[in-house]
Amino acid sequence: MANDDFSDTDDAVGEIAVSGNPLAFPIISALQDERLMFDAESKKVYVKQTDGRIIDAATGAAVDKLPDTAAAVSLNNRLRRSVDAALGGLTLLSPDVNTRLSAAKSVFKSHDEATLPTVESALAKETNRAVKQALADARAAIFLFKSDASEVDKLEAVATVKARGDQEALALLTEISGGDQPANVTKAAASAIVSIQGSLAIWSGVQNAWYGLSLGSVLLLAAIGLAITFGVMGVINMAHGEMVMLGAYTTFVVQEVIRTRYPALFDYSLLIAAPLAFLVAGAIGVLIERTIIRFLYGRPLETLLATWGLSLILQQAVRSAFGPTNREVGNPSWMSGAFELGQITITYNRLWILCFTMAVFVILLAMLRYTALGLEMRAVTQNRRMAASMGIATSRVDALTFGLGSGIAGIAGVALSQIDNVSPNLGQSYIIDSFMVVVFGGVGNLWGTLVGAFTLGIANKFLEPVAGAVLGKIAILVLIILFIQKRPRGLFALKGRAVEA
Amino acid sequence: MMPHLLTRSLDRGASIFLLVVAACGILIPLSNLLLPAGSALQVPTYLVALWGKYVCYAILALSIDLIWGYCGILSLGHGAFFALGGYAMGMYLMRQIGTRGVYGNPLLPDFMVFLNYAKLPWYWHGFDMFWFAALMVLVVPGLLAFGFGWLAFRSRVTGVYLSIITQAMTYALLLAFFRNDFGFGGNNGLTDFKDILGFNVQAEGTRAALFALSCLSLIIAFLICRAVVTSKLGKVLIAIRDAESRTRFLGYRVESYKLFVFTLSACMAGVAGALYVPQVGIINPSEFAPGNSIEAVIWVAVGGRGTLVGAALGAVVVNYAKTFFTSGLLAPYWLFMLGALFVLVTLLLPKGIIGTFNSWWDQLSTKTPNAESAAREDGVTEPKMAE
Amino acid sequence: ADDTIKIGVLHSLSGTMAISETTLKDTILFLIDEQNKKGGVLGKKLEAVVVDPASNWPLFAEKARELITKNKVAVVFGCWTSVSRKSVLPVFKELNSILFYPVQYEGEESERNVFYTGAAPNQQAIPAVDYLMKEEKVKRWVLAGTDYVYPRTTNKILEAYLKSKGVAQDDIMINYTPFGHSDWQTIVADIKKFGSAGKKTAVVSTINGDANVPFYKELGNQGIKAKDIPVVAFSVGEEELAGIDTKPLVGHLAAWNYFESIKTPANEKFIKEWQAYTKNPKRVTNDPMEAHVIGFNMWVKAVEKVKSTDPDKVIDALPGTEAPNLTGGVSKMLPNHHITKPVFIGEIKGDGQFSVVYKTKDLVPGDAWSKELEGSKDLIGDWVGKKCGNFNVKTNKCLGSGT
Amino acid sequence: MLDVKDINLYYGAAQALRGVSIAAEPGKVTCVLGRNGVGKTSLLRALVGQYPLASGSITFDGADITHLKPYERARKGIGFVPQGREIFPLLTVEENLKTGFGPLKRADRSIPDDVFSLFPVLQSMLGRRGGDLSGGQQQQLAIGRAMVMRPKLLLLDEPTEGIQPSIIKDIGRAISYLRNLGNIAIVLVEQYLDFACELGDNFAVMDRGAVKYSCTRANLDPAEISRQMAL
Amino acid sequence: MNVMDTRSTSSLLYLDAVHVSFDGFHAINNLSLTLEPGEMRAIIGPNGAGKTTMMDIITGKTKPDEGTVLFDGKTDLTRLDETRIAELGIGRKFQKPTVFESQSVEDNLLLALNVDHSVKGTLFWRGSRNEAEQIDRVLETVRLKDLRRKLAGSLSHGQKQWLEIGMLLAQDPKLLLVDEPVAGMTDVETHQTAELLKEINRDHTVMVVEHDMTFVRELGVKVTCLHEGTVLAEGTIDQVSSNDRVIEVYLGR
Ligand SMILES: Nc1ncnc2c1ncn2[C@@H]1O[C@H](COP(=O)(O)OP(=O)(O)OP(=O)(O)O)[C@@H](O)[C@H]1O
Ligand SMILES: Nc1ncnc2c1ncn2[C@@H]1O[C@H](COP(=O)(O)OP(=O)(O)OP(=O)(O)O)[C@@H](O)[C@H]1O
Ligand SMILES: CC(C)C[C@H](N)C(=O)O
Ligand SMILES: [Mg+2]
Ligand SMILES: [Mg+2]
Repeated sequence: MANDDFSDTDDAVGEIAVSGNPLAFPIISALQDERLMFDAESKKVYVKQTDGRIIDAATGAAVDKLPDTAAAVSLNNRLRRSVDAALGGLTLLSPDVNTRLSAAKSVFKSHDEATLPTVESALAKETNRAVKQALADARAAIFLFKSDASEVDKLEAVATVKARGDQEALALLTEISGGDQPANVTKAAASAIVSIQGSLAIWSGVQNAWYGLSLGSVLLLAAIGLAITFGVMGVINMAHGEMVMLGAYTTFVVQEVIRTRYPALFDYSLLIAAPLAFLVAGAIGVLIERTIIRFLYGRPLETLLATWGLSLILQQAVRSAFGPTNREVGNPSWMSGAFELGQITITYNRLWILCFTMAVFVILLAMLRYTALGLEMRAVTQNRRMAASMGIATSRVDALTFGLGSGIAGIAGVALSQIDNVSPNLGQSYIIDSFMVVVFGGVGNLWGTLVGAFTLGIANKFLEPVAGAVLGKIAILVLIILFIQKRPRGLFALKGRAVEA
Repeated sequence: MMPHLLTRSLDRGASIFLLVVAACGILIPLSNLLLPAGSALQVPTYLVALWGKYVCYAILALSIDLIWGYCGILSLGHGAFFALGGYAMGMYLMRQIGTRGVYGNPLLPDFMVFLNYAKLPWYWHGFDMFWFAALMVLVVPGLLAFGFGWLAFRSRVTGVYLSIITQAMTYALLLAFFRNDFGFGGNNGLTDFKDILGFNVQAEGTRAALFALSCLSLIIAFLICRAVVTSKLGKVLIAIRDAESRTRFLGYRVESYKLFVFTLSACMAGVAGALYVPQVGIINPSEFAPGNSIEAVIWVAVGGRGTLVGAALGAVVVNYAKTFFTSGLLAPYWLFMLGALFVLVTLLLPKGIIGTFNSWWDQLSTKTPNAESAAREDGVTEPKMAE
Repeated sequence: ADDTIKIGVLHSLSGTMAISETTLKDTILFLIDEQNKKGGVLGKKLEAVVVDPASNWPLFAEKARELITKNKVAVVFGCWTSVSRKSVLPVFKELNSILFYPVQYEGEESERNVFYTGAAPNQQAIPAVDYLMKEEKVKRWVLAGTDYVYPRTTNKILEAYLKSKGVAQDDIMINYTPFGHSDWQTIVADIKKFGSAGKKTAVVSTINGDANVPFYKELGNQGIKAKDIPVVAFSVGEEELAGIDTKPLVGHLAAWNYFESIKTPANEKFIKEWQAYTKNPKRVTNDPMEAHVIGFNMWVKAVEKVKSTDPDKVIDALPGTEAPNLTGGVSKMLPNHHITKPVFIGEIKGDGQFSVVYKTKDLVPGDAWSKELEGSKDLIGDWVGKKCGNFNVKTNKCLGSGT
Repeated sequence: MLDVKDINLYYGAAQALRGVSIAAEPGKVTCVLGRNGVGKTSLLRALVGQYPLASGSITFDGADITHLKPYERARKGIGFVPQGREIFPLLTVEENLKTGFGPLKRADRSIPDDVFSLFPVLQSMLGRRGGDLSGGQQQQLAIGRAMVMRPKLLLLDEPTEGIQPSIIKDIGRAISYLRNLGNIAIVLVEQYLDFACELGDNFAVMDRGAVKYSCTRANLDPAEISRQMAL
Repeated sequence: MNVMDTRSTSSLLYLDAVHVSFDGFHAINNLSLTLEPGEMRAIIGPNGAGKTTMMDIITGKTKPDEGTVLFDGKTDLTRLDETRIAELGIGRKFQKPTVFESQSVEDNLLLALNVDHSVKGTLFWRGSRNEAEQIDRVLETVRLKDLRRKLAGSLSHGQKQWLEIGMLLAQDPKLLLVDEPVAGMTDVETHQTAELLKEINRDHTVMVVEHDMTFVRELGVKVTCLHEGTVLAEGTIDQVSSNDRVIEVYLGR
């Protein structure tokens, strides 16, 4: 390990792992965490322990101080894999369930023959069901590749692996069916491959549907504020995207404060950011309405001009304040990672965004339907003059409505910061899609926006695997154009004389 | 064109406009070519190219004003027709390069060589002939507009729905043209032009001629628009804009009218694009970007919708502002300036520059009450009472 | 006649490209500042003329013309995307001025008026693939890119190269996405699937700009670890990483000719002065910046050599000019107007920096024309001997208009 | 209760009201008559505040409301049934009625039974969108909507327009019922002379933006009014 | 539908068993009605009886769920669009006056004139003396001569009513459908309108919807009372207005 050459280090790891030396585990795990130090002068290797103490790797003796010339042994991917494999063998007997589980999984992946004895002894002792299953899988994987394993063992292994039914199982089976195996095993493997492929095909349909829902929820979230400012109020709000962007930057600022002052709160950063983003974007929305939009009612196309101007100003303002580059917004732990549902991977951030979107939708719908403010909003936008004569304070309602639409856009920004860039251009990338969704669903109809977003999302995700992302997107646009010919007022068109001139 | 169409179309504003454009079209090239470089009165080549670009934008703006200002069709995808015209011209210019390309391939444009095209795609044939390319400049945008309009107007797609599908159209084209496989050079577009009709595109004389030609086209486009809007057809268009279904009950075939102006307007946009390409030297898919089309609509709004002269003026003013703000000390703030310009124009000059000027002029000169029209002037209708 | 020498800076400060180009504008301003402290060039101060072409390609051409004719700049440093370079190219040729282009690109160009200080495909893509083959034993390849010229060309080159190394068609998956693509679920899942076929798989990413952040976020969330399927990118650098939480991405790779983390005295000094200049101790540096540094220094040397800023003289003087790069070697301007560069492969670290895991032994000379492409394999650019950017060595002819 | 003094109103340069003065008292119906385009609607619009006055004053309930915003006037108790009905087209009949809740205290927010007993059709169409109703139904809805506000002053602009005879009678009954409550002042703009004569207490005939003839019930001469209107 | 039978009808307009419902609400129910050439017919009926909807069907604005509408004994209007129907010679005045608000009174009439309505025709149109005279005549008739240059949008409600009637006159159709022409008019004007309609009726067929019984009486023509989408009673004004059901649902006691 003395050399800073990856191949040498790699070999060293292998040797240490099989050496049975009690120091093997601390050394290798130190390597993994980049706590293994190498001093080029004395050609000595040290382990920085987690508690800060330093020991000499060769002897295990404690050392007072690292020589100045010592530097961490660097890792690359190949090394990381070897380390994992080595640790896998070494940690199969760890007292911690999760460590054992991941160890078993990494053995399954590496199917390193050398670990077989450990796997078997671990399997015998194991009580936890999940770990037991993982160990059995690992053992099966090893057998599959063990050239001297008996045919019976191998067939059994094929069956075990087939039962997993996932991509990795498929990969293992495909790999062995190429090699020279007893005829029976090859046959069993072939049939297992067919059956796994069949079930995976169904799962891929389910997966597309889920991706579609998730894309739909993002579209819906981006569009829903627009469904208010544009759909309800009739303002062609080109600055909508910038409201989304402001929400995302609010998240950034919140996280920045948390990171520097209250790191413990990081997991709550989104919960804090959401209401703040609503307030920030909402307040700016109210400001815009009071200073600009209110002079433009009844002239919807001029709102296009003014809000376009506004969007330029807001973008540049953010660029001046935060710089032109992306800002980092992290995922809280509950928004990171994924879990497996059958054969598909569901990422937590997408799942939460879906839930969040639905919650926003339901609240908004209820608000418009059942509250006095909701009624007043609709009355004002349908006939401002008459609404005033009914005693409705139209200017207040206008400001609130625009503020609400903008605020919701801000909330959308919080969610979108979890999956996309936080940059001054963020808004631009959603504005066209948002208009598409609102118009496709039918202007002025929240349900239309909902169904529109999910339809486009799902259609997109079913087209993408077939046509590729670019042609898929083009196809969606063409479909929208054709669809509007069939339904010139969108999916959920308002019909009847109430809407016609 | 029938003479009465022409004579009717010339009121004072129109005549002044035509005179100014004609004067520019003649004087600027002459000054550029004849006066010695560096003399105070000489217009530098740099400005000729710049103003040539503005003039092309002005033609595009006119074409938008024709359908939006007079017929209420808000196209947020007109840049597509402009770009298609530009591509048609670009294809001609590419073919003119001939063996002077970097790979010296007599038939294939450079990008096709390095992307391993075995032979020229069928849709590139014929573009080596100017007359064919010139025809395509009209036909391609015209056909697309005709097909698109035929579908949309027949199914009575109106208002924002129409606007958004025009946007979808240009967006789809944008994505398609980005692809290398589409055969138009992908993101890098068509560039490095050498000759047009045997003249070097970079030569000062060619530039001056192109500028004059652009002015001439602007004049012709303007005359066509004026002829259309001052004819009875113009009144029908306005009727359609204000109360489409009422027009139908009077026995007008609304979809034919819309189709006519839409196609006409697309052809004009195509011509604008075709003149634009040799002057700026590149055509690339970003011309299809929805933002470009929206911006073009904004020029019209700034200048004054439904005034024609205003549209052309708006295009020049906004683009000049852009040129001006993007260099020098103001450069870091130019988006603030441009944004503020748009906001202020909407608030202070609700009818645009020319529109406001016109009503101010009317009030001064006639003193007749020009009652605030309650008409919905927009393609987007606020929900209205049933009858 | 003037007592200053003007230098044009043609980088977008607004619009979609501002994200990358603003830094380059600052870099040039910084370099000019430093040079002026040393007394300028030829005894004259340098003066920057900054314009904003706003990510709008025709505007690039317009601004280039303005810089050259109106402001009379001696040289222009600018452009990021290839299309912007293509857009200004005729202007530079017509007005005979000089452009330094600092970004990696698809190659297939060698122009008299342009000096390419970024990487050609053979200085970035090919070494990266070599590394993955050797060090990671990659057998299966995903070539993922944004659907436009640079990725398509790079992938075409890579595909040809991989096949020449015996990789089967089935083991190459090519995938294109639109600009600004933000929903990567399907593609990441596909990559995962493609990668679980039992052979070691890697992704070569030519994904551009905005689309990268959502791509890496999705990779992280779907749990694709660098250990399993490494991703090597050609346009993700320190600046891009500053906008992402890099912890889930540790171990993914990038191929560049410069990394901020490379410890050389020159680099450390540069970083320190840069951070002081921008008054931001966290401001990162990246590869295109270094390209500008090299280009700028070469220009200064050339000007001082011929004692003039006259473009013709400078253009002739530049080939052969050497300038030290920040990572320890000395880059040299080649007759084809590209430069020699070291190639590094770096792994992403948790702090948003790269740790270098591989470095080419020598500097790699940039090829203007790719050897892997049928149409260009016989071409060379040589502005010294042959005075031609596209000289066919087989037919011994200068192609196109270059004769 | 309502006292309008010498008001002038312009549309751009055109004068629509010239020095109009008019008054209304609780328990009384003031009828405004006149041909098309003489300014009747303009007068009511001025009263509810939809157009600013050039000069003159409007006093209501002892307070000067000349410069109040439309919704402030409505909150003071001015109900308005406009010409052309101005129903909120996409709101249901019920929601249209509920828009009248604005000026009311929370406890009072209910639709008075009178509305449905007067216009049973509204009861049966509560869930239909206002814009889908027939012209006459909308007119009934517009009157009902104003009644929900429990106004102190009710302004009716040609409420019988497009209404079937039997309901005209009902509306007549409704107006006299409201008048007889004694605390509501009513201004009725009409062209339908018989109807106006039957209900009115005070009459004003307008011409070219000015009141050119007025009388009270006591000295009412329908023939004279009709002559004045025809001129 | 019995095609042979209907083809032989001599009536100008023949509605046969027409049915329309909106989201389950039956607005027109098995409605049948004939109008002879040259006839004038008054239609009355409660608010919401379906009078306007019937006109919507005839003019192509609403497509019936069932039934046919024959014009001139041969053309089935339910298959044609609004423009085609207008071209056949059916003109309409809407219940709520709809005019081209941003154009002058004069231009509104010009647009209504029954001349070439094709794109080419209007593009190359030049005014003729004949047309100018016709417009003058109409302006005279509807007494908007002084306002001819005014924008239609700035007219009062009643003036717009008159303008719409004027447009109908200018359109000069074979069949005029007039929806509530006298709403918002003074008694004198009502009388004048009745006279005008009678005059028009000399060489046009007219169908007029009104609630003003004095007016209907003055027209002195056959009256049809609709109720809930079907014909409730038909006959002279006296017959209809003495019908018990009509009194109950419409006239009131
Ligand atoms: N918005 C407007 N702009 C300009 N002029 C208008 C406007 N509204 C009405 N006028 C004009 O003002 C005058 C008075 O109109 P108003 O609507 O008050 O009449 P009216 O007495 O209510 O008539 P009607 O019985 O027809 O409803 C009319 O000549 C009309 O043309
Ligand atoms: N699009 C629609 N959706 C729902 N109901 C409708 C629609 N259109 C019309 N109706 C209903 O159909 C019925 C007939 O309406 P129509 O307008 O024809 O009545 P009308 O006889 O003209 O009445 P009026 O005399 O009041 O004008 C009404 O009850 C109306 O509410
Ligand atoms: C890969 C990119 C960062 C730059 C590249 N030259 C382009 O074509 O746009
Ligand atoms: Mg009125
Ligand atoms: Mg009706």
